[in-house]
Amino acid sequence: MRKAQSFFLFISAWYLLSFLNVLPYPHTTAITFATLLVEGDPVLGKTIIEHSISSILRVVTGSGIAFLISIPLGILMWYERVYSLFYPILEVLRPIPPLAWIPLSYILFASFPNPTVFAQIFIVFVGAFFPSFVTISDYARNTPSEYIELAEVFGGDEMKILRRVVIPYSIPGIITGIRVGLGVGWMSIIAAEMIATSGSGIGYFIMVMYEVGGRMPEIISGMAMIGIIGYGMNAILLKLEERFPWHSKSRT
Amino acid sequence: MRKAQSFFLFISAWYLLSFLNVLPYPHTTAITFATLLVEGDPVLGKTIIEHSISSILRVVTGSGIAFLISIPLGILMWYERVYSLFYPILEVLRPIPPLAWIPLSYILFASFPNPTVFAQIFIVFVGAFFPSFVTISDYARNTPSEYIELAEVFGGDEMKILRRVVIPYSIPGIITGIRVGLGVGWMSIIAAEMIATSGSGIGYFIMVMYEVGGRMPEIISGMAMIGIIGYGMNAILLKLEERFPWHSKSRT
Amino acid sequence: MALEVKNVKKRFGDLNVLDGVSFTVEDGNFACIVGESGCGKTTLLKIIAGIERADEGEIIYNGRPVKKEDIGYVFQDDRLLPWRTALGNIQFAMEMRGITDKEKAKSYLELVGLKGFESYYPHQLSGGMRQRVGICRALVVNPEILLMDEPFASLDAQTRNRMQMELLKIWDRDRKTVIFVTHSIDEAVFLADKIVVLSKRPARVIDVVDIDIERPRDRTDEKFISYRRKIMRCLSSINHAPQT
Amino acid sequence: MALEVKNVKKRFGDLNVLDGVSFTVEDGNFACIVGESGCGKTTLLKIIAGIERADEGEIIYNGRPVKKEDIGYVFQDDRLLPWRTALGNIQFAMEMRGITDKEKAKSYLELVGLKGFESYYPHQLSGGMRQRVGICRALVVNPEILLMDEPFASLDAQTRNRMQMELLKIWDRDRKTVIFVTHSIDEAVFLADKIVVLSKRPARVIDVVDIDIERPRDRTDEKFISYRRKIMRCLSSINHAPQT
Amino acid sequence: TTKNTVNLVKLSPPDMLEQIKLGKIDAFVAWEPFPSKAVESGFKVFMTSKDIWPNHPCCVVAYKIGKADDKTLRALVWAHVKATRFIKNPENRDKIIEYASEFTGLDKRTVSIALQNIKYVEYPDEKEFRHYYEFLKESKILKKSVEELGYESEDSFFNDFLRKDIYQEVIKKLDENPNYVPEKASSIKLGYITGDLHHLALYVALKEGYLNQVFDKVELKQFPNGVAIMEAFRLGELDAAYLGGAPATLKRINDGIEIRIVAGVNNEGSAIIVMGDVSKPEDLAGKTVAIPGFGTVQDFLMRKVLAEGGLTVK
Ligand SMILES: Nc1ncnc2c1ncn2[C@@H]1O[C@H](COP(=O)(O)OP(=O)(O)OP(=O)(O)O)[C@@H](O)[C@H]1O
Ligand SMILES: Nc1ncnc2c1ncn2[C@@H]1O[C@H](COP(=O)(O)OP(=O)(O)OP(=O)(O)O)[C@@H](O)[C@H]1O
Ligand SMILES: [Mg+2]
Ligand SMILES: [Mg+2]
Repeated sequence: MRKAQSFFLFISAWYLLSFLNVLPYPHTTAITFATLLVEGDPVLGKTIIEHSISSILRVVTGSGIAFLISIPLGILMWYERVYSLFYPILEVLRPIPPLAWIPLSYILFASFPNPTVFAQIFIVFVGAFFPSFVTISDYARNTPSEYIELAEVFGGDEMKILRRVVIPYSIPGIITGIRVGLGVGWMSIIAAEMIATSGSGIGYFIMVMYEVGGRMPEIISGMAMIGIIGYGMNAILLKLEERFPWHSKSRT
Repeated sequence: MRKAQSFFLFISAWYLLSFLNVLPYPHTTAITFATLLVEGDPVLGKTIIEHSISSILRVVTGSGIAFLISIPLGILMWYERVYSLFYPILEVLRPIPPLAWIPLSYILFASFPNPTVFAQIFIVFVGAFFPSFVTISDYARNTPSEYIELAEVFGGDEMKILRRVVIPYSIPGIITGIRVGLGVGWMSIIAAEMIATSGSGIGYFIMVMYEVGGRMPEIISGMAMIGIIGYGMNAILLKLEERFPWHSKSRT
Repeated sequence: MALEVKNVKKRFGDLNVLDGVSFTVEDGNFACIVGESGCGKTTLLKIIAGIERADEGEIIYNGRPVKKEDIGYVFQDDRLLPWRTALGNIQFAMEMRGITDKEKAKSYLELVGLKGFESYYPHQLSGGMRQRVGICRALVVNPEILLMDEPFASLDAQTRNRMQMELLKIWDRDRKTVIFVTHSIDEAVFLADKIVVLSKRPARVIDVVDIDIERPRDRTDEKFISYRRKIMRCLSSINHAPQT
Repeated sequence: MALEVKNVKKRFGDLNVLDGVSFTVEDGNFACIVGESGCGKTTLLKIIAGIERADEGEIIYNGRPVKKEDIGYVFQDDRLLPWRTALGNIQFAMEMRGITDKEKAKSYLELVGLKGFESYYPHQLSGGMRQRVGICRALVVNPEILLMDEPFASLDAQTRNRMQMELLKIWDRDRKTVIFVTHSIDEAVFLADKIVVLSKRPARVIDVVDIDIERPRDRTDEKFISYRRKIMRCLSSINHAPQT
Repeated sequence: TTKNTVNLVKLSPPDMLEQIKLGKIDAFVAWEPFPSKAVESGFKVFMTSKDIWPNHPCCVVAYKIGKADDKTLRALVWAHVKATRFIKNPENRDKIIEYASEFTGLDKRTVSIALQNIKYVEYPDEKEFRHYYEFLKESKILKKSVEELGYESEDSFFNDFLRKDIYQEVIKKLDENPNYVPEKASSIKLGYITGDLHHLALYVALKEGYLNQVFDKVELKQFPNGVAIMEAFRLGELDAAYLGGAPATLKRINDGIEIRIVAGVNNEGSAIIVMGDVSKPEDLAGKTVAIPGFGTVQDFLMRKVLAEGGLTVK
């Protein structure tokens, strides 16, 4: 019911904009989108599904590596000495956007077998790493002192406190971190594909359509595809979040 | 002490990379950086400070507007009916990266007096809005049911619960959200400046240096400037976070 | 004119907690509920307050359903908002009803012996102090029905006695309906017009004892001690546990 | 062989809480601490446990500083980890010491009457049940020194009496040193070898009463009642408050 | 099947250089000075654009309809023609090499090689322009027909799009009087592509003072590519610009961005660079080749070569 309302609101706003000649009509776009799902576009010859798969593979690899580092490192930030050693470095590197790494990453990966792919994965890595890291380390560092005190009084050393208190307490933060990180990782791959490219990917598709011109329905189809994939990834992670029965819940 | 260690670690890693001929030497870069602070670059004729100011102004405007919407809307997501109306739309729009909006935003703002600036601010807006929105709404929706119950039993209506429980509870989330949002906003402006440009900005500077070629120290100086500014913004927000005496603290 | 609890039933999944609880508290009367730990007292209080839903049964106040405005509630855990000071937590309850009267809030803190702690945050207060702030919060809104879940459990004997008398004084002045959960039979006999004894889980009403002693009551009084013994016997009989 | 609290002082900003507290508990003895709400009992226990630092003074156990391994602690708030079940919370304490013995953890839950609630999460337990889980957690690690901060405050009389006897049984078997904070003078006299009476804040030791009654004690016993009266008088004299 | 297919990718010219060095691509087509830069690094020119399509049009000067009046255009075309003639005068060779080196940031040796591959012109050949247009139409890169834009026929479209009258007027005046200077216009916002050697005339016009002679104020704006310039036209941020004929045509038709071409800049000036043994088009089979953009002149050149070798794009 509510979903239908939500959808209705969205489509109405879109029709209004089309009426004002700002966007192509939803139905035109829908037809283009449907066509692109099965047929390649004349310019690139690939379906939007093929482009999506390329992008998804890059995102999954890049963010996967990012999470492999950001989760343990974020948790370890709970240690004051790790925090004070790494925090300044990470805080200086963090605001450098993934895109700004493009020139550097090309040079860094020059000797690798497939440098464009490495560079793109690296850019996704940079994009996914920092937001997930910030969220996870925020959580870990905010572990309530009551629980730390509890573990201490029972003789838990720092290692045990980390494993039995900080980590379980931070699990919701880890999942939120993964969600936010995947989001930014997804953004980064699209951006990376827009600038440097290896012949496929949704960002590449949008950029080529934009450059060739006159393909607003194709561009919006590409954006819609990005939205749908992002929505899917998020929905899966939200399902995961519900798995924690002790997780404080708001009313439903 | 620890900061010095941190700095030392960073510089050593850099020298190592320079030794392997991957990056220019830190001292070469430092000289370039210092020069760029006071003197304009031969290609663009602007100091790095001037570029920074342009970028900062765009980020502050774009993210400012984003927060003006994401904070109240994020909080309002606590209401089940607001949530179910807006969540699906926002979840579909969220994963569309700021850069993918470039073509659309140009068309949307074509009739405005200064369309490039509007488009860039819009891209920052998109970049800053979603991460801050997700963080804030996550917090708001996770307001402990104990506190809601408390407010309810004292006859608080939804409005009062929102104002007196959900909002104060979400303040740390709002600040984290602003931090994360500013980070992505900052990324987005750099990206936006790299693609479409209005003649100044750090992203523009880096991209021009990259295109002209052979200016690795300039590129790294630009990245360093981005890092320094981002660090500064973050530090200010962390100071703000410390203002909340009730905020659960980890050991120091 | 009364608060009627009618055949209230409640299960949590497989766990049968309330199995048809019924009793009536006349308007302006002071009722105590006693029963074993985990038998369902808190659940019952929450159902009366309307923050937990009963599976069956109903709560009637003066012939109509209970409204939020009727209720003042003291939680078993202190449940203070960590971002508000002691005074702020009391004002919170007032704000929920649209009242603002800082002086009144202050005067209640003074009443419970917390003058000078107005601007302390919950984590800076002792357990008993936090509980007292919770009591002020319930009293300050002048409720028609005051629900108190073991409010004096973490107080020392002196403070507890003082608080009992203060509570009776306030109650005597305003004659509100009070439902007071306690584990102390002594406390129940000292305070109540009527004691509702619950069985172990699933809880049913095993006995309702009217305490017919003039106030102020004397704990060394013959009648007092005999009431105490009666309740104890009643409780231990259900529990089939040896009495010390 | 004793636990010595030597001239412990503690201030929180302007608030003077402990003003030179000294007493000694012989090895294997059971000591109770009584004192007004907010006088500093919890603070003192935390200092003994080493999770709060004293401004002055020291804690000596058998001639050396107290170690974490010596301590079992029952918190005034139940402080259960919300992501662990009842059983998991007890195992938590064991894990902190590198022990894993699920059966032992289970047997303690049974001891406090929580058989069948092993897999309940804290928010699904009643106040008294949560507190009992907290007690198991402290007992399960077999500490040399057991620090208990009002562990029975949220229990009904029956359960409380049962728990008191269980505690004495365990203590009698292992003869650990126990420091037990309570507000119930009755409880203190029933349990303790020695009762430490603290003044109101800033706390000083006002009296140390050795309870010289054979165990098991009878609450109706002449001697028991006279000890009770003594402690009460002692407390009320400091507080300058009328005694009920 | 890989026997006669080619993997075509889109890259920006600076990236092409990096990627061919990394062995990631086997060949690329780009405008000068990138081919010469590649030669500098040891790569080989496979074919220059002159070999593929002699006299093909490349960059042009365009203006936004309604943003520049005839007086402004006359001034602009005059400065451009003066600068082009300056470049073509062999006496100025050393000066030109110096200007080219300043403009692109490359050493003089590289630019002098690159300059040999560029033919600076004053106006493009209309027939060749239509040839290119046919390619866009056939490959379905054009989304709209000229009829949809409101023209009766392709002829009438090209008559409007390639505006030659100003140029003819200016050269006629110059023929009559070599010292002719048109009436001074107030100001112009002029765009060009960063470091593109094709746009050397603009730099010369600036350095030799031609632009200042006919404008009170000249505002220059750099862009990374022609697409960005077309977007700037759409937004009304530019009055006129130097850009490739490809994006100009594509976006004129596909996006309806209203511009006209008032002068040519250069013909030819692109080349295909290869790595390893490539001596005939067939040798590109199974390789990865890069173009700067779909629908560009370079794209067309590459496809032409591939077709000659019987290769298809994958
Ligand atoms: N972190 C803190 N910051 C400031 N004041 C504190 C802090 N912790 C405790 N106090 C103060 O110290 C005093 C003693 O607190 P404590 O918790 O030790 O009392 P208590 O004897 O355990 O009381 P109760 O019986 O009510 O639990 C109180 O006045 C309290 O406000
Ligand atoms: N949300 C819940 N989910 C599942 N079981 C619950 C929930 N809340 C309470 N229970 C169970 O209901 C029973 C009664 O709980 P309740 O808190 O009402 O007891 P109580 O009488 O207040 O006990 P105490 O005196 O110890 O506070 C307990 O067995 C408890 O485990
Ligand atoms: Mg209860
Ligand atoms: Mg205490």
